[in-house]
Amino acid sequence: MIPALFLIALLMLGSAAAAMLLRNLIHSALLLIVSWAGVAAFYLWAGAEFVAFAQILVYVGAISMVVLFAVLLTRQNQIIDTVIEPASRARAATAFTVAACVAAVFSAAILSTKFHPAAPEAPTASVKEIGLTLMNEHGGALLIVGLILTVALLGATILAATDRDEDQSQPSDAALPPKETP
Amino acid sequence: MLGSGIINGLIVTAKNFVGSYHDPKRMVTVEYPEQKTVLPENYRNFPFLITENATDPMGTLRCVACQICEKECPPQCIIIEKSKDKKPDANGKMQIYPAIFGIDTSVCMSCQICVEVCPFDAIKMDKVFEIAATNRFEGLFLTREQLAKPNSYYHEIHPVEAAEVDERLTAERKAAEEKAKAAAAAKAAAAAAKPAVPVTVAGGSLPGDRPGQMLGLQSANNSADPGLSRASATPPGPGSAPPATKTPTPEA
Amino acid sequence: MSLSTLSSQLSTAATASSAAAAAASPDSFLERAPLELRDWAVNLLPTPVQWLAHHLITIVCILAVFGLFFAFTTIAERKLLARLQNRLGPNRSGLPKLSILPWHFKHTLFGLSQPFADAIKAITKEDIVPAAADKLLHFLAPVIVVAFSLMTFAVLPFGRNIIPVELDAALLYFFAAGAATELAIFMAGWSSRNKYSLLAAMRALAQLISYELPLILSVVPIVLVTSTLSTKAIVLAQSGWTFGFLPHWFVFTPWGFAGFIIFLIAALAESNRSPFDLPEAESELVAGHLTEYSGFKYALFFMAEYFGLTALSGLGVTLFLGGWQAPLPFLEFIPSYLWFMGKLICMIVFFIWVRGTLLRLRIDQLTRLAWQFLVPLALLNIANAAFWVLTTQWSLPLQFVRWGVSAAIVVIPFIMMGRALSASYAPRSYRYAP
Amino acid sequence: MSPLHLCLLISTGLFCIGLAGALARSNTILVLLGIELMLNAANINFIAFWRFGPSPVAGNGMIFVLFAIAVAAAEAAVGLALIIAVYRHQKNIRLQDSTTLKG
Repeated sequence: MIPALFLIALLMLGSAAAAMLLRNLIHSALLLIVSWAGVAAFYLWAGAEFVAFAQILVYVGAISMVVLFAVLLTRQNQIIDTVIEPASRARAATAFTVAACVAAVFSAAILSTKFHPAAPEAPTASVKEIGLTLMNEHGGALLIVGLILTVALLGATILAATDRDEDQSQPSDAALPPKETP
Repeated sequence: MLGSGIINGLIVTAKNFVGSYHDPKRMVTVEYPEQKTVLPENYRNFPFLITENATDPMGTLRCVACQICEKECPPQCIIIEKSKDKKPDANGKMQIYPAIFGIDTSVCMSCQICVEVCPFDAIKMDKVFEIAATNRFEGLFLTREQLAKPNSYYHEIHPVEAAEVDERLTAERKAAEEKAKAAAAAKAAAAAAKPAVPVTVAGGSLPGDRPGQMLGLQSANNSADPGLSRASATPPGPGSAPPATKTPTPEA
Repeated sequence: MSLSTLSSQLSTAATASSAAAAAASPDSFLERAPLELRDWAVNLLPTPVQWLAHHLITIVCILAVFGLFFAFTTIAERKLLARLQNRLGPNRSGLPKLSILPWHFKHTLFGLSQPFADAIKAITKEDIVPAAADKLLHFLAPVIVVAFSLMTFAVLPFGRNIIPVELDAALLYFFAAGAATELAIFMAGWSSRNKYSLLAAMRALAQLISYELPLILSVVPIVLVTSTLSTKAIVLAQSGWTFGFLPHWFVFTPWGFAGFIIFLIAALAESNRSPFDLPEAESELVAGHLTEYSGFKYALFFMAEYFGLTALSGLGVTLFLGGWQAPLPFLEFIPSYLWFMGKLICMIVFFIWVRGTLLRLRIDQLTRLAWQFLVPLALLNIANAAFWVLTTQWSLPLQFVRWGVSAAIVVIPFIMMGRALSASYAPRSYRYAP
Repeated sequence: MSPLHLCLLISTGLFCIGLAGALARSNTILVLLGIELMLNAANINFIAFWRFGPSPVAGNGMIFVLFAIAVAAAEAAVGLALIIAVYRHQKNIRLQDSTTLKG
């Protein structure tokens, strides 16, 4: 049980750290996907099957694709990407210090806290129970989430869509009047 | 309604599936090495030489080594060397024959021009396509021994065309015979009046070079044989197109 | 059995009546044979490793059965396609010449050993990796795609008692495992360091993402009606017969039929098969995102494609065609796993049949079909299923109204949207071409 | 040390990696991904408390995580669309260069 947790943690944290350190964006994104899969493995370890599969479906299946597409669509000059400026070094050092301080504070807080002992038996939640809870108690929240997702989808489409009037360099067929076919 | 076309298509392929098991006529392919499809009459790929007599192929080649085909061949895949001596052809007339006749089938582009220019109907297109060889320099270069095939084989692969050719040849032969007879009669009449005009015949000169009028005289002079050579009676020149009935070209 | 009891059975998963029906049929020896065999083999081993052997046997069985199934799917596809086009198909490769035997035994076995010849060819081919490629990702892509497409088999109930992993959220697991395929396609395209591979990978991804939506939406009605995500419970919810001969499969309801059709189309597109095989259209592109792959890695992608097809067909059988249930009561003596395999083979043959019939779509037609036709229809179908659940208790005369309304909910939009779709498929006008 | 402590420490680690990445990198996409990591760390906490808490209410932690995942998906979609819009405007996605809000 506990060794498995250590393995999952190693996978999760190692790939996340590597992703944040690498300079190749695609490698970073792929490693982050591994990290998200590690989080899903943690959920599985903790017995939250439904959430684990949802995590894989959403993160590995959907968000990863959006990220990879975004990386490819915003291709930068390689030189800018690889130059390590002094300013960015200083910022990295600052960031590392801040993160270390936060980690220290959190760890101290966690380690000094005495939690109540866990419930004698592990909680189980079947899919049916989750569904009933979602639909009854949290029905309003579910509706709001649906609304948020719809608005986000529409907003993302509008934001990322090419403005045809401005972008004259790439004329598309749809923008032109249809040609009569003989 | 959307999807009806898909269902119709599925029915068509289902019919194909069922039909392919009990209706051999539907099959568009055959099991090649064991079975072969019947090639169409006009199928052609590489030339071959026609001999009159299957028992003596080299002796009865219709080819008289006139070298028209060699000159006309666009990719120049034909090589001919004339013989020094003369041999009697199928009709017993003394003719030059090809000492070497080779076709490089790796160069040949199957254009059939050699067939169309040949005044002697000596070269025709073959139907053999299984000519794979292990050596591209020897295996695909066909000598006259490999090229020579009897007239009966020609009848087998192109029956309509071969019948036309034979009919024409016999008609020409008959016409030439009659002409020779007439010439002989005229000669006999002329001999009584004055001595014959000597005509020199160059072996290598092309038959078409000479005016047709003189041919009868020349043949009569050269040969004592009443059955005249076909060459003497053939009207067309080297560059002129053959009669439309001779070989059905793809355009016709 | 009246129609109302039929519908009450439909609406509740693994209710007492279905469970009773399942228990009533005798567990014959053949039915238990695979499990008995496994237990016998496991018991031969010492106790500490028994749990390991238990799982290993399951894994090896899936690998062996579906590996062979893949091999024979390829030869069946080639032979069937040939027959659909009035050809003979491969029938030459047979037994090798066995000089050990005293007589010269030679039989071509109808070409059935063709897949093994293909496998040997694929293994012995040179494995080319482009010099500029990202070597690790180039290697990982085929591995990931095969591994995850095999993982999807874990939740399919192959028989009454045969299900590799019994999960509560099995359907979610199935689609989660399938999601990694897209990642592998992206890795294959990007790591090849070939702009055509990358473009083709983008095209393939656009197609997969477009069709994942109708695929999942077509499954939602099943979840709505059975109120479970477990494949085992979904199969049990389809047990029983009306009048003793009409099986309670979901495909025989209006919403189930519509869902099945949407599922079939989306499954075709998800597994990159004709008429949706744009990502690697053999006759147009070199091999799409697989351009820089050769030899065994290419074969792995090929294999994964067929595993994905088989898994999706298995899911379709489980969800719509009654899983391992026999179609008629007196046929129940045949073991359930044979029924499952039979239905699976029927699905595969249907896919091959479609491939031999239909033409490839254009990319704009492809995405339009998904977003403007299948997704709205699938959403309507969910509403249809909700109506079906709400009207479970209607009495017998009203049952006809229920069926009529349910059919109308899918048929009328189908006809109207089909007209609009057909009109939008008018010949495309090109700007630069005459 | 109980398993709950371990889980919380792991989530702290993930949170701080995400924080360091979001602060240190100049690429907007990586900053967004760092924030996603921090969200995931929070989700780990929910699951850990649900699993090892003193009195777990059926599925409450899971439902919290489900909502968080849904919102994270929406956030990622909008964030990446914004990044593409910014890229179209200034031809790169360095954070330092996006100094104006005027489009």
